[in-house]
Amino acid sequence: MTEPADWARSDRARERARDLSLLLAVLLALLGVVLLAVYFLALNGGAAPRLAELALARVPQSGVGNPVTAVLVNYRAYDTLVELAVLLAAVLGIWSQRPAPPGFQRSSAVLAGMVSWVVPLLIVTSGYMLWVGGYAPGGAFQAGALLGAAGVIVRLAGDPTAGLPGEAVQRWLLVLGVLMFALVGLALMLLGAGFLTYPPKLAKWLILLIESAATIAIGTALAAAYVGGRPSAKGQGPSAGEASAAPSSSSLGPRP
Amino acid sequence: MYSNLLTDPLVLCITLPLLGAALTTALPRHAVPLGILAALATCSAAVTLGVDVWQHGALRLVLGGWEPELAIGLRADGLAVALALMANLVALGISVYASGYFRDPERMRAFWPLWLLLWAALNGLFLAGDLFNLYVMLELLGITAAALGALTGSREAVSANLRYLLVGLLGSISYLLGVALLYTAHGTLDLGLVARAIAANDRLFAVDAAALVLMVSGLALKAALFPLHFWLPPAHANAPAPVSAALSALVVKASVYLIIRLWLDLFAPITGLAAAMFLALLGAAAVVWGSWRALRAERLKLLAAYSTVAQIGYLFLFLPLLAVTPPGPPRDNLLAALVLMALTHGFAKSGFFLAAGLVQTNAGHDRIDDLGGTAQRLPATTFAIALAGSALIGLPPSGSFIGKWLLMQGAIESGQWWWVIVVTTGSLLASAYVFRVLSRAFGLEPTPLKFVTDARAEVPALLLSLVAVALLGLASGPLWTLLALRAGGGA
Amino acid sequence: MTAQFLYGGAGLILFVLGLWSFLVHAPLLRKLIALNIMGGGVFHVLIAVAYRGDGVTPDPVPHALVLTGIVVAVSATALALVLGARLQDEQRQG
Amino acid sequence: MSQPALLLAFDIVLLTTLLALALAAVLSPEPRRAVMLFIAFGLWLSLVWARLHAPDVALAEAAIGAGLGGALMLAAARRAARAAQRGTARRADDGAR
Repeated sequence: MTEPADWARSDRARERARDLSLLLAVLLALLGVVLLAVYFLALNGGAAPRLAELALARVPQSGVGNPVTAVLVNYRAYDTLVELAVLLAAVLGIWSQRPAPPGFQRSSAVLAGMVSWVVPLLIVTSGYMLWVGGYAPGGAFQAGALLGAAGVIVRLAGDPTAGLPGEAVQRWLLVLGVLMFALVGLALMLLGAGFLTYPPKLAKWLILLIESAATIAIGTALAAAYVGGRPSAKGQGPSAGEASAAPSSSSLGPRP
Repeated sequence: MYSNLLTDPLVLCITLPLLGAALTTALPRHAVPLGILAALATCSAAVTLGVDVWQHGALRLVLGGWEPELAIGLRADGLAVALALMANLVALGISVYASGYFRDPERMRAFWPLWLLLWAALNGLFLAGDLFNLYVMLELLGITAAALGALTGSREAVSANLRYLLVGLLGSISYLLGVALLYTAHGTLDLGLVARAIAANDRLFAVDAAALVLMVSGLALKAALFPLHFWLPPAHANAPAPVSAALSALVVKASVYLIIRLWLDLFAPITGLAAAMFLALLGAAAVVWGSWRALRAERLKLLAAYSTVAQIGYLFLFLPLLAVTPPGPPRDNLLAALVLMALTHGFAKSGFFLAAGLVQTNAGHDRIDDLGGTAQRLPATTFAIALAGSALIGLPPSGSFIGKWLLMQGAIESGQWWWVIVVTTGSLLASAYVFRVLSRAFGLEPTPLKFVTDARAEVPALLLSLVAVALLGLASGPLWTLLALRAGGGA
Repeated sequence: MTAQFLYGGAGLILFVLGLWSFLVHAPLLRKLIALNIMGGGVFHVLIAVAYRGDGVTPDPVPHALVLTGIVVAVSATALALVLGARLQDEQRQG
Repeated sequence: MSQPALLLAFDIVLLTTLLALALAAVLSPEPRRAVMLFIAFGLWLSLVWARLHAPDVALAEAAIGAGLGGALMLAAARRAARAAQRGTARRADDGAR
């Protein structure tokens, strides 16, 4: 990259860069020591159980059995709503930048066969994960991640859409989480319970409703993020520029 | 307590734009009417909230019906409402302008949902009462802002906004570590409760100070405080005009608001004069450097972007004055002046950017030296630039005139006269760069036939600039009353 | 308490390590790895703070915060990578 | 060795490996290698979190942080490698196709 004539100069520049990064390393090591000391103080500050006891004590009223799920979809449900919005924003940002690049070469029969049973397994596990999240480790995020993983595998196996439906449907799936969350929250507010304040009797079912919507939205969003572009209108007709930009020569298997 | 109609607008300010974003995503063909509808609804929710707070004092809402430490709280005091009102009015203006701005339907479809998400993040940030919720809002704001800024897809825009995204992420991670330390030390995330814990427990000074440094430096990076401003000019100058307006007038302001909030509410017991002085010195450097670079800028939008660096700087000059002024009318004056300057800049800069965008689409470029005749072709737009410019300088009767006046008065009264030099230098440089633009725009050509050529695009810019100059300057009295409405608990 | 300090301390070291790498390495991918390691460090601190010894249920609140943080981090990473890819494509064509 | 001491030793081994993986990921100049190391780091991190009784977060980190984040980065690294390859191959032939 560098021309021979520039070598002397670039050597000096490189040396300077190394000095700078060393200096930074020393300074940041100092920062690290300070942070460690401060963290030690903070740990011993006497706040000890923090929110643990209170959060655990309220679990029976939250409508779910798993304390982490209780925090996510009940005590701090509002955070989760905004977080779904973040995920949506990322996908919209990605879509605004480019059409979906072409996928990988269609995989060999063996791999395709494997995909054909791994993917349903992932989807079933995702459903199980969602259900079990009520009282054991799991929940909407893990379930959504599994759905997203299924999409990644499908795309790696050669389907450029990652198994996602067409754009119009995909858009609804993407916003399903935010929409359901906000609508349930607002409905509760209009009924007088307060925004995202679940009545104890309905809590379990409302949470399941929201979590199911969130799972689908998260799965769709993660798969769409992996596709990395706006879904093309019909089938896949990547533009000439795109096709030459990313030849489909790389696949899961060895290069031809 | 929970079926209280009073607090509904608090929730609506955030959920309405979220719903709008969801619907404009799902129904891209109707993005414009749905988007405008959501914009109007959100803005009315904000105005209703303003009226509620005006009549009943600061509002507070704990979501979910749990104990405040366990749940997330929303709160609206005078400061939050003042900024939220400004942001929502400006955002409405930007929405009207944007509805006619994008020619490419694909870009139009991409704009609306991202824009409404950004709006939700802004309102969420102003009204948040929870440290971690603020982090999520900051991330939503950063991601939507970068995505919108890169919307044109030009090389400069994408690379500048990629840098902005990375810098913003760095800032929010630093902020989050501060939050983690505070949670470790005080065991809660609620702003008011943490503030009380900080005030009550001075054994943990070191922890609180470290959290303060981590959070404020992360936010200063996002607020483009000198010398962390390097990412701002290219990112703001290369975005589409309505986005530039939002980035410069609102997004940066949100981080500044958060710094002020943390500084005055949360960390009030531990923020000393020295720390305030340090930030003010950076602010002073920003005023001088930003104004100087604005004067040297060759493009109109770059000029506006550098001017933002300078205008953000002014806001930090207030911190050491507030530190030495005891509670009372002089302190109220300073706080009101600070907010007044932030509001004026919000209106003026958005008006400026919208007008600059029109100049750019009309002339095909925004090189300042070749702007001759703009006043003839786009008289209303040139007038908007002139109005916004006079607010940026701080000419009477603009809001920033009062703001700067009170700032200088406070500086002299508290013996920190050197800030007066900074303010006058900044104002002189500002008048130089504004008149440079105007002198190019007014060529020696016949007077125009029509004042307004494209109402949907020109009127928002004109109105926003007009608010900055006239309304905020001549009718700033209510601001004092509004700011006196403080939330209980924290402050 | 020892475990809390030990694990949290490791998180802080990750934070500083990531920060250093972010500041000295220019390529986008390396910056993103650095940011993710920084974020991982902060999450690690939160998980350590939540830990209350074996046999005691940990504090679920930080766990939920970290879950949220993980999703936010991956969203930002995905967007940054696409912006980077866009730049690369343009470089190749232009 | 007593049980707490054993546990402490176990903790230290866990954390040392974690830091070593992070350091290796950060120091590796080759994109694909760096991403692989980052994925290994993420998976190890989730292991450590499982040890700290945070199975929910461990699952999410393995699936989303290391898994999906890693897959995204791997795609980018592959693209970067291909671009570099094309850069060197361009002179000889248009062989990348």
